[in-house]
Order: sequence, then C-alpha cells, then structure tokens
Amino acid sequence: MIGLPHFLVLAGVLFSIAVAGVFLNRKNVILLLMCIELMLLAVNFNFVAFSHWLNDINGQVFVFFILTVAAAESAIGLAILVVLFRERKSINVENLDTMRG
Amino acid sequence: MMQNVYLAIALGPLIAAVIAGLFGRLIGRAGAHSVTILAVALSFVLSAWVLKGQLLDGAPSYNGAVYTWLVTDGIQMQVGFLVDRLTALMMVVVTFVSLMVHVYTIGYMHDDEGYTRFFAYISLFTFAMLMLVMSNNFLQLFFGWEAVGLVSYLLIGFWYTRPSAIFANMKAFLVNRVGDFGFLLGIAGVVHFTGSLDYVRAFHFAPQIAQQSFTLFEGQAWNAMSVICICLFIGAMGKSAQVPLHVWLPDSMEGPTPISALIHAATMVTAGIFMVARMSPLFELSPTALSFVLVIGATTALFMGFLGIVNNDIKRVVAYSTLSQLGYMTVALGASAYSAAIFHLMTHAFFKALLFLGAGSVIIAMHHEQDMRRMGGLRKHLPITYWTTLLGALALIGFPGFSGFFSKDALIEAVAESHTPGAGYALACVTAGVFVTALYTFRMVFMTFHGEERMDAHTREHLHESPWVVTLPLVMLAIPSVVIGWPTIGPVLFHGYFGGAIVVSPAHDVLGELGREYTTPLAFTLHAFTGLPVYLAAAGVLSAWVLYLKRPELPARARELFAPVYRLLDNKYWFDWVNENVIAAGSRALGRIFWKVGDEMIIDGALVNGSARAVGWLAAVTRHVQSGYLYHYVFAMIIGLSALLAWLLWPWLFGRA
Amino acid sequence: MHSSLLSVLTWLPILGGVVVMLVGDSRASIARWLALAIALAALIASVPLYTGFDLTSAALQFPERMAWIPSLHSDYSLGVDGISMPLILLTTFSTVLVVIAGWTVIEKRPAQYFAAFLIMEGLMIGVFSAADALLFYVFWEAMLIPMFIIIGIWGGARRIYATIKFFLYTFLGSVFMLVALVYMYLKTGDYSLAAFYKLPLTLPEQIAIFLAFFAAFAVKVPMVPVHTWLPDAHVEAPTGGSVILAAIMLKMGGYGFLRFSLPITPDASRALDWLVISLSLIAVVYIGLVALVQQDMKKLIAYSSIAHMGFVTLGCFVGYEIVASTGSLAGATLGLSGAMVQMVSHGLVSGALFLCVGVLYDRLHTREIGAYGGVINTMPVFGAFMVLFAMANAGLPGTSGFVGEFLVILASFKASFWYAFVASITLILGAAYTLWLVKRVVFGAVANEGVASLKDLNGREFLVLSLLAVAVLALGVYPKPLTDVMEPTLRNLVQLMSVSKL
Amino acid sequence: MLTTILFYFYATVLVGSALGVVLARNPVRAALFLVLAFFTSAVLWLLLEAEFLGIVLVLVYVGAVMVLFLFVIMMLDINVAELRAGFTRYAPLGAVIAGLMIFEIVYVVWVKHLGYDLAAVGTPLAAGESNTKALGAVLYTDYALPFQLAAVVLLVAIVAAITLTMRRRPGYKQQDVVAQVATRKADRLRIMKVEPEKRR
Repeated sequence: MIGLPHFLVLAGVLFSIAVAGVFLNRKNVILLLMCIELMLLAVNFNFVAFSHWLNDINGQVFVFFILTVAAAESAIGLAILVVLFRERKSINVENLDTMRG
Repeated sequence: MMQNVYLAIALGPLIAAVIAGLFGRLIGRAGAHSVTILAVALSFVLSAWVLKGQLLDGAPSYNGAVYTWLVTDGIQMQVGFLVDRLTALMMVVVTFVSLMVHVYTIGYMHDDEGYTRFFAYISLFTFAMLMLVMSNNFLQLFFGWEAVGLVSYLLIGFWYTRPSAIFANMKAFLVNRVGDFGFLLGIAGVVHFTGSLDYVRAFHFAPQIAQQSFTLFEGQAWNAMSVICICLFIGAMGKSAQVPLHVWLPDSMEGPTPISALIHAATMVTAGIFMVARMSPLFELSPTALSFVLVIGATTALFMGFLGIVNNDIKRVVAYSTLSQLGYMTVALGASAYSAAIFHLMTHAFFKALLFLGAGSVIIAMHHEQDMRRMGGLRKHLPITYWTTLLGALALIGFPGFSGFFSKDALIEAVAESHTPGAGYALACVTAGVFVTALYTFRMVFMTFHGEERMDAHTREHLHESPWVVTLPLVMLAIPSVVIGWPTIGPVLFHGYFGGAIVVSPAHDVLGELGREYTTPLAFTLHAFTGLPVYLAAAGVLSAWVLYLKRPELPARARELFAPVYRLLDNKYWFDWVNENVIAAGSRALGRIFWKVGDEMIIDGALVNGSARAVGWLAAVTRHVQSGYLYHYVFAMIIGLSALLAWLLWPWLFGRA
Repeated sequence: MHSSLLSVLTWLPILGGVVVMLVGDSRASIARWLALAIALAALIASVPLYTGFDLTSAALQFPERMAWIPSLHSDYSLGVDGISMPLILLTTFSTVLVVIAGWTVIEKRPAQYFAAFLIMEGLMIGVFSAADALLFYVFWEAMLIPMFIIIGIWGGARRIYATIKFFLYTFLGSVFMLVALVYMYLKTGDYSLAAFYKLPLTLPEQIAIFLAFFAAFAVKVPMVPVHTWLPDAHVEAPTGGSVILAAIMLKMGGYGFLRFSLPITPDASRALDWLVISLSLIAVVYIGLVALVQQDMKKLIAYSSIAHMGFVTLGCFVGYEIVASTGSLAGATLGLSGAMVQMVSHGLVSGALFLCVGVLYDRLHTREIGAYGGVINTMPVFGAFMVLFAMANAGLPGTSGFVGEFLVILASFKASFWYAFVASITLILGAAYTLWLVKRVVFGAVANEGVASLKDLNGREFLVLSLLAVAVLALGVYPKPLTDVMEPTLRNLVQLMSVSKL
Repeated sequence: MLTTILFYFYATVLVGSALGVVLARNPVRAALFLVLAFFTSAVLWLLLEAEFLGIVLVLVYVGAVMVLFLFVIMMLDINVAELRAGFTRYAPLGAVIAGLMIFEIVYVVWVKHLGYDLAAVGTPLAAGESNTKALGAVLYTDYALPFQLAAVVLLVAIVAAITLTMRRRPGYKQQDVVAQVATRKADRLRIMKVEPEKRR
C-alpha cells in the first residue's frame, strides 16, 4: 500500500536530482532556473502529500501560493536572462565575473 | 646653639661651593679659592673646637633633627645631626685634610682653566662628607654616601676631554652604585624591623632584630641581623674599595692628584670604615657578619699589597697601598677592634695624604710624568718633597715611634687576640702584609728618589722644588704623620675615648685585653720589638734596597722566574678583564638580545605587527571567496543548506530515536 | 563648599585652545602669546587647588555635581583628592614649560600645535578630576586625540606608524575598561565612583573587572609586555609632545590603578598582585638592560621611563604582599606614597631629559648618540643641566628621582627581600645606562664639527630647564609638602584596599 | 492495488524525466523533459485527490512557465557546446551532496517513520467532497489577504519583466501619438515671400 513515506521519498529524490542538476550544468542559467522549478515541484509534492494524509486543506493552499511565486520568479529570471544576453551576447556564467571581489 | 654650629660646619663648604661653582667667572680664580678655603678653614676650626669640647670639657654628644624630610605611614624621615666623639674626630680629620688639599690645589691646579670649578667640587665634597659623618639617621647617611659618590664622579672626570678619565669616573660611580645597592637593602632591612630610620631606635631594637630570621631560600633561616649587617658592609665594600668592588680605586687616579689625596686616601674611602664603626652595635650582634668583614679585609690587605709591587705608575702604587691599608682597617673592624680601625684611619689619613701630595709634587716637577721607571735620583733636586715623603713612607710601613707603627701594631695585636672565625687567616694576611707594604713602599722611594737619574735631559734641567703652596701642606701633613700616634694611642685605644659611640660586646673586646697590659706608648714600642711585624718591616725595606739599588737587574730575572705569578699580578687578578668582558659586555649582549628578540621580534613583530599582518592575510583569503562566478555562490548556498540539514537531523539519525 | 574651580581648570584650556586655533597660523606670534597666557592662567588657577587643599580629609575636595545624562544616571561630577591634585599641578606646570619650549621650534602650523596642547591639558585635568566613571571615560578617550594629532603632524619620519600604533594600543586597552564600567553601571544603577567603591562583587566578577581595568591601565603605564608603543611614540613625537607624553600621560595608568583597580576590586587585586609585581620587576631589569643598548637618545629615555614606571606599579600592589608576609598593613601606605612621588618626580625628570634632547635636536636635528660627543665643551651650561637631570634619572639622593624609589624599595623589602633585591637593581642599571648616555654625549673631547658649532642654551631654554631643575631639587631636598597632601588619601585607600568586598 | 502500480509507474517516469532535465544535452530537450515531469506529478496529485491543484499545476507551469522557457531558449542562440564544457567537473561534488540528501530523507522518512506512527492510511475524501470546493472555501475566507498578496506579487513580476526587457529597437519607427497631437501650426506651416520671375 502506498503510504506517506513513499511520496516523501519520491519528493526527496526529486529534490536531490534538482540539486545535482544545479551542480552539473552550473554554467547554463536557464537550466539552473529549470532545476529551481523542479525543486519547487518537489516541495509542492510534499505539501500535497502531507495535506492529503493529515487531511488539512491548508497544505494545499500553500501549494497554490508557491505556484504563484514560482511563476513570478521564473518570469523575472528569464527577463534578466534576456537583458543579460542583449548586453553580453552570451549567458555563459564563466565570463560574468565582473562582481569579483 | 650647638645646632647652628653644626649647621655652619656642614653648610659652610656647601655655600662656598655654590658661590665658586655658579659665580666662578664673576669672582675670578682668587675669589673662588679664597671663598672655599675660608669656608673649609672655618669648618675645621669649629670642628676642632667641637672636638676639644667633647674631649676635654666633656660636652655631651648631640643628637637633634634639623628638619623633617618626609612623613609617611608613621615613619618620620628627618635630616639631623648626631655629634659624639667618633663624629668629632672624623670631622676634624675630614676638614683638616680637605683644608690641606685646598691649599695644595692652588699650586697644583695653577694653570688649569677649570680652576674655579675644581674648588667648587672639592668644597662640595667636604660638605657631602660632613653630612655623611654627622648624620643621625640612615637616610641622611645614604644621602651623604651617594653625594660623595657623585662628587668623586665629577672629580675623577674633571679633565673630561680625556677618554680614560671619563671611563674611570663612570666605572667608579657604577662600582659605588653596586655597593650602594647592598647598602640600600641593609637600610630597608633596618626600616623593616625597627620602623624608623634613626640610629638611636635601630640600636635600641638591635637585640630584638638579632632574634628574628629571614627565609631567603626555602628551608634556610638566615639571622636577620647578619643579613642586614652583610648588606650594610657591601655598601662599605663599595665605598672603601674592598676586594670585589676595589676595581675603581686604581682607575680613580685619572683624576687630579689633590683629589686622589683628598678623596681616595683620606676621606671618602674611609666612609665605609666609619659607617661600620658607627654601626658597631648592630655588627656586634652578628658574628657571621664580623667574620665576613674579617675575611674580606684580610684578602684585600694582602692581595692588593702584592699589586703594589709590580705597578710602575707612582700614583697607582700609592693607590694600591691605600687599598691594602683599607684592608687593614676592615680587618680591625672584623676583629671588633673598632677604635683601632678608627685610630688607623686617622693616622692613615695623614701619612697617605702626605704620600699622595708628595707624589703629586714629584709629578709637577717631572711635568706630569708618572712612570717611576723614568725617574730616579730626585733626592738632590726635590729635598723637601724627599724628606716629607720619606717620613710618610716610614709612618706607612710602621717604623717604631711613628704614627703608622702605633695604629698598625695595635691593630695586628688586636687581631691576634680576636677569636672570631677567620681571625687566624686574617692574622696571617696582616703580618705577611707588613713585609709586602714595606717592600712596595721603599721600592717606590728608592726608584723615584735614589738610584741613577733615568729621566731625559730636558726634564732634568727644569727639575726644581715645588712652590711653598705645595711644600707647606707636605710639611704640615708630615708633622702629624710622625707625631700624632704617640699622644693619642693611650686615650683613643685603651681608655674608652669613643665612649658610647662604639659598642663592643664583652666576648669580642680584644682591645680591652690589650689595654690591660698596655702602660705607656714607650712601653708599647719596646714591647713591639719582641713581636714579628717590626722585623718583617725591616726585612721588607732591606729587600727593597737590595732589589732596586744594589742589584737592579734582579727584579727582571725574578720576573722571568715567576712569570705566571707576575702575569697574574700584572693583570690585577683579571678583575678588570672580568668586569669589562663578562659583566659589562654580558649585560650589553643581554640587553641587545632583550631588545632585538624580546621587543622587536616577539612583542613588536609577532604580537603587534604580526596581528596586523594576520588580519591582512585573512582578508586576502576571504577575498577569494567572492570569486564572481554565480555557481560558486549557488554551491555555497546548497552546501550550507545540506550541512544545516545534516546538523538538524543528527539527533534524529543517530540519536535516541 | 561648592566651587567651580575644577570646571574652570578643565574648560579654560580647552576653550583657550579653540581660540588659539581660530587665531590661526597667519598671526602666529599672537597665537603664541595667547597660548602662553592661557597656559599661565591655568597654572595660576591651579595654585588655589594646593593652597585651599584640606590636608586632613581624604574625601573628594572642590566637589562639583551637575546633571549630565540623567537617563544614564551619569552626572558631570568633579572632585579632586590627594592622588589627583599633585598630578593636576604637574599637568599645568608641564604645559607652561612645553609652550615656552616649543616657542620658535615649531614652524609648521604653530597655532594648531599650541591649541592641541592646551586642549590636551584641559582633557587631562578632566581625567584627573572626574569623579564619575562615564565622564572619566569620555575624557580618557578624548585625551588621545590631541596627542594622536601632535605625533601625527609634527612628528618625525615614521610618525604615522608610531601614532597609529599609539592610538590603537591605548584604545584597545580602554575599550575593555568601558565594558567593565558598563557592567558595573548595570549592577549599581549609576556611574558615580562612590557607588562603584561600595558595590559588592563576587570574586570572578572582580577578577574580570580587574583584568579589564588592567588591560586599559597596563598599556598606559606602560607595563612590560604592552610597552613597545612608547619608544616609537617618543622617538617620533616632537619635543613638546614627548614631554607631555612622558610627564602626564604615563601617569594616567598609575592614577587609574589607584583610583579604580585597587578600591573597586580589592580581592581581585590581592589575587592578581603577583602578576603586576612580577611584571613590574621584569620591567625594572628587562627594560633596564634594553635601555642600556639603545643608540637613539629618546628611545633610551623612553625605556628608562618604562623602568621607572615599573616602580609605580610595584609600589601600588606591594601592599598585599606586605600583609601576606608581615600580617600588618604598615608599609602599604609607604609603597603607595612612594608610587605617587615616583610619578610626580618621573614627570619632572623625564620631561626635563626630553627637553634636553629637544635642545640638542633643534641644533643638530639628530637624536643618535653617536652623532654627539663632548657637548660640554661648547655648551657648558647645558652640560651641567644634562648631568643634573641624568643624576636625577639615576635616582641620586637630593634629587626627586631618589625619593620615590627609596620609599618603594623600603616597602617592597617589607613584602619580601627578593622584591627589594630586584627592585634596587635599578640603582645599578639606572646609573649604567644614564651615565653611559652622559659619557658618550656630554663628556669627552669635541667629537665632530657639528658639536663644535653648537651654541649654548638661549634664554628660553635656560628658563625652562632652570625651572625644572629647581623643581627636581626642591622635591628631592624637601618632599614633605607633596607627601603630606597625599597621606590622608593614601591611608584611606589602604583601608579600601584591605576591606574585602566579596 | 491499482494505485500502487500507478504510483510506481508514474514515480519512475517522474524520476526519469527529472534526470532527463538534468542530463539533457540540449536545453530544449531539458525543457520538454520538465514538461513531462509536470504532467506526471499532476497525475500523482490526482492520486492524492488533489485534482484541482493538479490541473492548476499543468495550466500554470506547463502552460505558462514552460512556454516562457522554450520561448527564451529559442530566442537566445545559446551555443550549447560552450555551456556544456567542464560539465562533469563538479559532478562528483554534486553526486555526493545529492546522495547525502537522499540518504537523510530516506532514512528519516522511511526508517524512522518521521518519529510518529503512519500506519493510518490516508483517509479518502468523503464521496461528495471535491478538492476544488474545499480549496475555494478556505481560500477566500482564511487566506483572503495572502491571496491578494499573491496577486500583487504577480503584478510586480509582470511590470518587472516588461520594464527589464522592453526597449526601443534601433531603427524602429513608431507612432508617437502625443507628439503628433502637440504640434502647432507654426511647426508645420511657413509663409514665404517669393519675388516674381522676370519675363525673359
């Protein structure tokens, strides 16, 4: 029988993969944003699982808000990316080190 | 009333010194020396009057405070006078010799541009010596002690352009300071136990102090009185140039001859002896201190005498003779024959000053030539100097009837009677010393006045007797050197001349025993012929005559024969070498190490600038963290997150759950 | 009786300094005379402090109290007693001397130079007379600024390094003190010293507070491990700066120990007195040897003043050891008054020595001992002064240098033979390095044409040095007036010290 | 029984697509894998009877966000090769961190059961209940204010995206209504005095 742990483990695996993803293609900002989306998905997963198991609807409300924030975040992220691209003709993080200390 | 007299005696020379010193140029040379001589003469007359008062009219001894110097924690520190027979005698000796030197300096320093300054210094010296002698508490004693050291520093370095002089005066001051270091500890000890600086209270509490003890090193309890007395004696050793601290006296000959006579023969060096005599109530209570004094005195007496034999500078020979005679006085103190020590001090003051001034007159005649090997046969050219110096020499070696004889023989017999531990050694040294003294004294006399003339032609023509200003003091000093012993031995030694001033415990009363057999000076002289010293002295003179007149080549051969001994003596037992290379160079090296390593490397380098550098290094390291690459920041976040997660879950994972 | 004398004494120099600064460098001569007038006014104003001083009471005299920061219960309260009054006199006396000494020597911005000194004088008098901890702290920190500027602007070659090091060293120390003050404020509710004296504290608290005070005052004294700022500061400071630094600022540490550490944390002082005593004894020997090998005159005198200040701290803390070894308090006051006299006399003596070096520096612009020799041939009067002050520095009886050391050695003998033994080594070392300096600089044949071209003291320098000479000799021959002033306060302090506050 | 099979199936698909996102060589393919991931998670949510959220997830994410992603990927000519350079340099570190996290979560969730008993199976919704109604009831009553805030967040995001990216392309003629309206006669009309030509 599928219990709560199953879902939680699944969400955990998802989250870890997203984290690994960040480590792997660290130079491609878009993929970075996608990994963040994946992480948020994993979090939502947890929320839904808990709200289902504890049958407390508030969990799901929270998922709702996470969605809005995620959308806003990716929108702005991509906007920045576009402006960055116009400026530097490339989004490779390697040569974006003007903020070096 | 008496206090004003004492104030006049002490302050007279000070005022004269200030006048001569500060207004030297205004009052001119004549003004300067007349002011100072007048003041010192006044002091001498008053001192003589006081001595007469004390001696003949039986005037009581005076002990009063002039003003309170400082009051703190219940301790009254005052400046005051204690004048009893001991002080009166010393005052007379000091002022008389100082007067002679003042007169003598007129001639000696005639063509010296620092004339007024010199007179200021010697009368300042007289003031300091009088303060030291007349003080009634340890504070003023210490003030006089150091003031005398200061003036001797100024006088030795009088010709400050001569590098050897300024080296000698610093050496003198530092060695004196080493002595004062011990002296101050002694005073602090007295204050610790009696709660005040006055002599009277110190002598009153002395018996209680003798019971108490110090634990200097764990386990060993040292008798408090011995510690205090040894510390005080260290001060005396510094001032009276006893063995380890004697190194400065020969070098102090760098100063002008008058001061060698005044300071380094008659007055300053005797300060140590006077102090121990004054502290007799304390010293009597600690046998260890007495034997310490005895041994140090004996060693100085004998071994310094040896040095006199090998030295060729006329003034240094007399200086070593002074060292040896001081050793004699210290031996007398050690044997608790304090009055004998003071008696010898007095007689020694006269004939040693005479010898110094005689040597000075020879030096003037020889145009500041001091090396005896270039003298000889001066008998014909400087008759008065020759005869007076001869008389002084006879007094020094203890020729029967002369003053030196009475004081030295009495002293030797006192040591013979004494049972304090170390008396045997002291007796041996002292008797051997008689032979050595005779040998070097007459070596000096024969080399300078007899034998063939070894000086160059130019000086020979100009050889003439010194002016009356020089020869008069010689004669004036010669008289007491010969005569003073006869009348004074009776009262001073045996009939309790010093009265309360000197306390001798019955166990050590050597002079008491001597006094029982003593009848008249004549009997004493005849009795002496039965003793060994007279013959030793004669043997000394004879061997000097043989070695330096009959067969002059003998000394040279003796030198090869006993080469190692000669080298030992020539290097003055390497004391000077040890002082310069081990102590002085050692402390400079230590200082450099402390400075370079301690201050600069450790404290400044490591701690202060080091910490500054560390901050800089840390900043440089953290700067690399801001690499500018986005992903480094992301990694940091994630790693931080996972670390936090791990930390949070730790109790869960492995803990109790 | 409520008198505003102390406020006048504190604020007159400060306002005067500001006015002198406003007068500006263009009208330098007016600025100079004005500065001298103000300094003299301060000196004259400080005289009634001595004449009106009640020699019997140990309480704070000339008290003033005015609300300052009500919310913090800290009020502007001033008061002076046996410990601080002599130091205030020393401050006003030294400042007059410094103003005269720096008359023509300072060409660069003289008005601001004199202004800085006057302001510093006011602040220092403030420190000595503050009876409120916060006020004390404000003056304590403010005092650093003028000295920082003096060394920083008119200093020698490495002045920036020296002045920053000086400032940071002192500042780091006094920050801990602030922490201690605030802690005690929280416990008592107000900043007045009287409250702190009565505040019961447990031993750990006391030790913490003592160490905090120790950090601040040890740097100021300076004690051995934290002393390296002094030689640099002295070498780089202008003559006037050196004199004030040596004469007054080093006394802040000693004054702090007497005013704060001993009465407020008696048990901690008893527990840690071995630390202070061992550091002071090390200072005497270690610094004495270091002073021996110095080549720079000012550094040598700086190290010598560290060794002398070692006596002050020894005198302050020897009281506990005396009680420990003899069981009675007799001797503690002896040590304390020795420390106080040593502070005043050291102020005069090392101030004078720095002025002497200043005189030479103004002529040949070098402080290296090697560059001089036989100065007495061309400058006999100066030579005489130099020898006198050197002797005072070596502690010759009859000069003020001896009095302090004598009393402290007497007291330390009561504590233990070995304390006195090590302490009196200063007699030898002090004489050694001072006389060696005198031998190489003053005596000997004329070393080089520089020395040959030296002119003797001019009127101004003669006046300053003779004033100091009179002071040194007077204090040496008759120190009673000074010690009588301190006796009641020190006796009361000994009571405070011995009463446990656990 | 069916739900278990469904769950495991979709779970593997989900994990596969997540790996696909991460390891995809070409960003477009990564984006599409992400879309797949969203779909499968929506289905899983339906399993958990959170059907409204599942649909919203699909609508919002797949509809809006992924489209945006694709749009941007297409627009910017990313040279993929350069971005993939040194791909595996931090791989081991990434693997370690991911492994650590998985281990922790699994251990806590699976082995220790979060410290409280999970035996109770999730209680299924009452028959007539619907996730949307439940959400609606709560959303507009308790969470009215947060809801408004979410709206504000979105508004800000919109404004920000526009201001960031909008620019006037060079050489792009655009009608500026304001300027047109504001012209005056003098700007447009100039009366000239012209001399008549001489007859030749």
